[in-house]
Amino acid sequence: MMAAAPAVATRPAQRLSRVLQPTVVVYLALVLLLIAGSILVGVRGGVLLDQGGILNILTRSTALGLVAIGQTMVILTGKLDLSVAYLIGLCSLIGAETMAGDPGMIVPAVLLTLACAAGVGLVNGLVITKLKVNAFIATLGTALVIRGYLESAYSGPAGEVPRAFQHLGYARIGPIPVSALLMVALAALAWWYLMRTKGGYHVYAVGGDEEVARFSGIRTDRTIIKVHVLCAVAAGLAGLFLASRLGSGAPWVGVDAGYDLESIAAVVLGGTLLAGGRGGVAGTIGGVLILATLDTIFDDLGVTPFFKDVVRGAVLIIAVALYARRRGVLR
Amino acid sequence: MVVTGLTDEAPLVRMRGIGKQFLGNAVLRDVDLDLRPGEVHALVGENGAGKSTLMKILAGVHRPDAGSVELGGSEVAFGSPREAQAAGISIVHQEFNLLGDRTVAENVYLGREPVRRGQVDRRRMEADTAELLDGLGERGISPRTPVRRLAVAQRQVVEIVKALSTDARVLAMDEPTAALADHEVELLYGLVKRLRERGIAILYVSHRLREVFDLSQRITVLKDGELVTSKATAELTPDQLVRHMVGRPLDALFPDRAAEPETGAVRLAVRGGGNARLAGIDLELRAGEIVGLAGLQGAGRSAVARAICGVDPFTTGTLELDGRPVTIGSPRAAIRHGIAFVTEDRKGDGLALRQSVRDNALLVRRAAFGRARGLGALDLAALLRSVTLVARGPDQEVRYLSGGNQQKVVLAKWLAVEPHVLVVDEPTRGIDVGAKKAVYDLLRGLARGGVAILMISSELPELIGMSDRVLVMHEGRLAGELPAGPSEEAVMTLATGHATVEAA
Amino acid sequence: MTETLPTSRKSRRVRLADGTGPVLAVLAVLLVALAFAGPAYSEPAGYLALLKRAAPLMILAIGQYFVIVSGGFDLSVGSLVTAEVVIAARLIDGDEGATVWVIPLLLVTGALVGLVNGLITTRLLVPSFIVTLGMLLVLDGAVFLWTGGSPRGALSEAFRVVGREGFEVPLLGAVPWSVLLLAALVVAAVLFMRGGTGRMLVAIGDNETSVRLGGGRVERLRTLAFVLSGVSAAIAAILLGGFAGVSAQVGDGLEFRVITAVVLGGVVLGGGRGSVVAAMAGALTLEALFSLLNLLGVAGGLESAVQGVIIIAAVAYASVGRIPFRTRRST
Amino acid sequence: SDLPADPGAAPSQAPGESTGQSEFFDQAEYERQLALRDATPEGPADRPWEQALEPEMVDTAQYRKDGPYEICFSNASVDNPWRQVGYKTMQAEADLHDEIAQFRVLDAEAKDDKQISDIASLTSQDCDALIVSPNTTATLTPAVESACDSGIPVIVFDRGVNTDCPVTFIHPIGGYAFGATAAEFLSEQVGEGGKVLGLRVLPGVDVLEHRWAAAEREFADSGVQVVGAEFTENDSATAKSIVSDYLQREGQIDGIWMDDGTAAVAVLEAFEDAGMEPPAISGEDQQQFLQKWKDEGLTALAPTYPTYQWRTPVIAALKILRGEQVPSEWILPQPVIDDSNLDRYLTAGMPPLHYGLCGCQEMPGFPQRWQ
Ligand SMILES: Nc1ncnc2c1ncn2[C@@H]1O[C@H](COP(=O)(O)OP(=O)(O)OP(=O)(O)O)[C@@H](O)[C@H]1O
Ligand SMILES: Nc1ncnc2c1ncn2[C@@H]1O[C@H](COP(=O)(O)OP(=O)(O)OP(=O)(O)O)[C@@H](O)[C@H]1O
Ligand SMILES: [Mg+2]
Ligand SMILES: [Mg+2]
Repeated sequence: MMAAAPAVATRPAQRLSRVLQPTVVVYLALVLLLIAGSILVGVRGGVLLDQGGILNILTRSTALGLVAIGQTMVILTGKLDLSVAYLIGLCSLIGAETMAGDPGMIVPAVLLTLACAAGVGLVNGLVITKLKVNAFIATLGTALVIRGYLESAYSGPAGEVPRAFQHLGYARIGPIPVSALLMVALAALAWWYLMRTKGGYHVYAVGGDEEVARFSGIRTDRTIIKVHVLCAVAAGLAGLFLASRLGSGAPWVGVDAGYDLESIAAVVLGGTLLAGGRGGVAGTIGGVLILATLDTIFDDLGVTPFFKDVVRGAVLIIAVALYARRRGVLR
Repeated sequence: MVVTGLTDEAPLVRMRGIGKQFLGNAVLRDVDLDLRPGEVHALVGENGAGKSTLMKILAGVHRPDAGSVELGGSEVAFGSPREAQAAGISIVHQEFNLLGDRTVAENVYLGREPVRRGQVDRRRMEADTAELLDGLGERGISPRTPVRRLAVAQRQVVEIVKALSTDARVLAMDEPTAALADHEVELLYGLVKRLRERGIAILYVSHRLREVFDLSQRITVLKDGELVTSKATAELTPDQLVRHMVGRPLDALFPDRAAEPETGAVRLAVRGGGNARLAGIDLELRAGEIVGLAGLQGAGRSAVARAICGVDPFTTGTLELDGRPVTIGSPRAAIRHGIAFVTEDRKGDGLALRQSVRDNALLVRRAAFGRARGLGALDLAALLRSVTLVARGPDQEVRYLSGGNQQKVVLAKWLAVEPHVLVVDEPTRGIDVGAKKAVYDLLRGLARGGVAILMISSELPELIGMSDRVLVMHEGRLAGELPAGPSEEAVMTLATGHATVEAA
Repeated sequence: MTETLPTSRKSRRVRLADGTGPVLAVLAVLLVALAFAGPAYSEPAGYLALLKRAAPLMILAIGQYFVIVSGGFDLSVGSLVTAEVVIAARLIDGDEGATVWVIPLLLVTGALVGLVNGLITTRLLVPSFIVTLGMLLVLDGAVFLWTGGSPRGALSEAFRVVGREGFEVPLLGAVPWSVLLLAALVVAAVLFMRGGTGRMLVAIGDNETSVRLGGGRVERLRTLAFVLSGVSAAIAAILLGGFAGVSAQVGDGLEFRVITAVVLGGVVLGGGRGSVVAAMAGALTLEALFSLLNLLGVAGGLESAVQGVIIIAAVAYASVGRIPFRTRRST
Repeated sequence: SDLPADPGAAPSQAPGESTGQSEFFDQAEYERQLALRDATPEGPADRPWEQALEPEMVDTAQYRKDGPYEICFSNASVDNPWRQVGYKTMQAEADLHDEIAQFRVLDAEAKDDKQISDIASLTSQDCDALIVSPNTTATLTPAVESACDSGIPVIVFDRGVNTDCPVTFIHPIGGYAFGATAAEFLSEQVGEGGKVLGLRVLPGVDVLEHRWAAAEREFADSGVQVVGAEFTENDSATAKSIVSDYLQREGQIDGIWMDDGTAAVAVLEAFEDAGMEPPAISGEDQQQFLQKWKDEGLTALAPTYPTYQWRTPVIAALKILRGEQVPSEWILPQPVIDDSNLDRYLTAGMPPLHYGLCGCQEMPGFPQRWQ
């Protein structure tokens, strides 16, 4: 019955656009970068993709990847979350302090951390939907509040993570860290949620046009709250991962790494539209890998951090300009 | 969910004493309305009369400040469109409510995606959409196409399919034909009849009186938010209806044509114009005449307008203004050459909705001419009066105006630059008879003052009534030219490509 | 709803006040609170000092307002301020004579950075959030790449006059030059926004297409907004460098602070609504708040928490409370 | 797993550290540092970066190796002028030694997590010695431990780690000494009941926390009134505003205690702009502060946290690779700049944020390389 032959005319165009999906472009760019990087590093007598290099790229991608998965969902609804950086620090502390070195407390600590993170996400979502505060301001406000708490309650790393939990951060299979696998698994889950479930459809709908979504009977507020909670939980996971790497909680671990803006950059680099409604997790992971690969290449080349910043900024702008070009052409 | 047995005595929807205020202004006062199963109930009135508002109250978008809504005998109070939908009330909004980046099927089932084993059942969704589209006779739309790629008319079809897909008992349509060409309107007629036979109650808002008489069994007239009358269609004549709506009898709808249009100097001439959407466009517009541009939806009428006005310029051929060849590569260039362009999508292209009437009316002047405006002083009040705008004042934000009044603001901003050539694309879309007449008079007045006008309209009677000549398009080319007052058949023959007549 | 008619005096006033009300109320409360909290605020000198301190942020707010109201973001102003100060110090290097050409050069640099932001945003169709985020990274990296990691050189006395010194006025006492400059810029900004170009910027933020079809040079106007923002950053840098001398941290966090200020003034992110006076009032409010918290001896941590809560509350009030507020006005 | 071996019974606390929500005060360490100020350093007097206070030498024969060497360095960041000057000095030091074939550096950009991978990555390459300047004490401990386990000599400097597995830990006397010296000077200058304002950079950095902890104690002991302690985030404008506010609130401030001299000049200007005499002030060995001090004859003192300590790790690495003994805890002297030796540390023409105690004055390329 699904007959409807008329689709024929549009098929080639669809196929073309599927081939040129930003996701595909991102991974193509990643491959090119790896090749170019290997050559550059090779010229200087190193090897980019040896065991250590792969390990490096993947380890570096993990924390940012976790946050960026959450950020993707938020951005898909046309919002953004600037509170993740402070939240990561907060969550690493909650986790590490609850565990306090006791392996028996791992599960309660993880649950508690994620619950707290979800709470923060809930506040973000409620402020945005019920108080009608622009997401930029709402999450910036939350970030300031968390920062205030961290500043007054902590003056350095605190808590202690038991060894058993540290395996999360260090265990690996060959050159592949287990945590990176977990991150990819989470990305897959997020991908399934966004592409296959009703909730995911509504995320795209809200991002496409909130008004239209509401008129169509979607509970837009709920969707927005949900993505903020999911994003905060993803940040919570990143916090826990970092705690397992660091052995304790660290208040500024998220801020120092600039995970707020960097996660947004990764998402956009991955081809997700900042305005929402288009894009996805697969691209984001590509974006994260590109950033991590760039870092690794620069480290191998011994480039100064200032130069890295310049390149990162340029890559971000150029990539997004290319997407915009492509979109213009296809239209 | 069958209602065939119900008689006239049992309305499915009973709205009583509905009142609604926006920002302290009463837009509805004590309005009653009954909807019976299997009945098309037309709701008419001038722009801003409150039709859309009443419909939105029924559909749960707004809550009434006063009065009650009963559905099937029990009182309901919908807090959201979702609740209304669940109760079987579905709405086709006046403005589009589609997501450009999602497919047709995803749009149709938006918010109600069928789920199978925790996942959205995409296949079923697409199959059902295809079936619904088939039922409408729309074979040109694939359920998997992103809506962004559809033309306006196709989007309207998707809107209707979306409303139908809910198995609604009550269907409210707010100007569903505003963007449709006549042959598509025919399809819609058939569709509405079939829905009626299924026992669905239909509330139908339209400014096209012909449709109202063709389709409805009952007509309710609103004026300034109050109920004027509610009568069986059979008891009303078009003249009476217009009198109810406007409050006075309306004499001849279309103003007299120009006495001798051929005598005007050629203002604008296109020779061999073409671009991605068009080929071999040859046309001349003379000072003082109104040239109609007819064609089916998608024939390229808007494309011609956009090309002349520099939005999607011609890539081949020449364009002459007052006998001098010019290149027009941007809207700015067009405007500075005295060409004005009233676009068909007023919300998307025409208005800065959150700005005041004043800022919108002055927009083109400021945008195209800046400081060194080679224009005379402007009497804003007179300008707004000339388009018979109804607003609280020049500081009112345009988004709070009714659709028709918004259209008048669009006209006003173009008139403010005193154009020599005026291209109007669907200038009366969504505006009431009274306002339409005002627009007609306005256009004719401009023509008399020496402006050359190219008018596009999907309402054939209007196009025929207004034009001094009619050009007809078919698939991106001019299929022929007809003199003043052609028959609808003549136009349609050319438009459907059944004949080509050499241009005179 | 029936009169068609014209420009009454009353309605003109309404337009000027649109969105300005709430922030002015908050500002008034803060100023009164300041008078109670600190003896210095019982005389004009105290308020002049406040204005002097607020001047850079208020000037940045003017620039940021142009960008925001036309539908963009400028995240690069913070790093631009830092870059300008560092550039000034290196170029002047203590040489009084150099001041004369360095100041115009700084203004040109600011304009150039804005021009690049604007051109990439409008010609390459990259969202301004991303462009300016990239620019932030590039500037951060490039300027220190140039100076070798930390500021070099020194500012001249002449350079520092505007940011630091004042002139005597009979009743008021010493009026800082920066306050005079601020006043001039305020007048200029208000006049600009009343003119055609200003109204066009707002209209672009509301509906870009309508302006383009109306013959407006959208790209140029939006670029102009970025240029003005860049220039405002240059002026702010001159004031800040003058106020406190060379530092590698002058601009840190200014981008978020100024966006907060503008939004606090009721300007809607995404464009199309808000007044420039309100944006500046937002900046002044923020500075008054900091001063008050400081006077009350609120500790560092609490300070940012309070700031977070207040911006959320203010924006929530403005958006949830907007409708009743408007109603009162319009009846 | 790359998880470092369980430290097990190994001493989990390096001196001066405390875990938990730190009250950053450790009485024993405090006393030790105060005493160290008066100890006589061993080593060449004109090369304080090679001197050591109360060294306990360890044998390094096990690391002995023939050159040329590849020395690796995991840097926390170069995001402030102090680290910039230090890093330049370190590179200059590395250039001095021909036996260093390669000096490989990874910069963690202030990210703990990145530094952990950096250390792991350097460990897995063929470095002959690894120098680490940790971003955060507690969090980098495991990474440093695992580097030690790999068998290469590890040298830690500046901030410490909570393990004594590195061959040597290089640092100046420490924060307590710094803070206390400044506070003693100010107490003396302002007298009992005098008003002192503390200007700190940011919370949570242990070295900085120690400075303030010692100062607070000293002020309390000598009856000085601390009117406030504020964080400036190293921003001169913030610092200047804060001081102006305090001047308004307090009317008068007799002394300024700073744990970082970056904003010292701006702070003094706040007094000038308010038409007041400059207060007694403690800053740091930063060029612009020293310059102003000299030009205006301030009542000032600059306890230092010398950047010359960046030279020492390279020297230590070479000693270790040559099998020479090094102190297990290499405590460098921490000179104090006062009116008497001000001229020695002030070199005209250096950038405003240059640090006088870079120990670089005699190195090749001075001063251009540091300008
Ligand atoms: N959300 C709103 N806020 C304020 N005023 C509104 C709003 N919606 C509608 N109005 C006002 O209510 C009145 C009725 O508008 P409505 O859209 O119902 O008119 P309409 O009869 O559908 O007109 P049209 O034929 O032009 O579509 C108009 O004056 C309009 O300005
Ligand atoms: N093949 C196409 N390429 C580019 N744009 C298209 C194409 N088809 C439709 N459009 C766009 O879709 C919109 C509506 O299309 P539509 O078919 O109504 O335009 P038209 O044929 O020019 O006008 P009309 O229907 O008034 O004759 C137009 O804005 C047009 O730009
Ligand atoms: Mg309507
Ligand atoms: Mg059209």
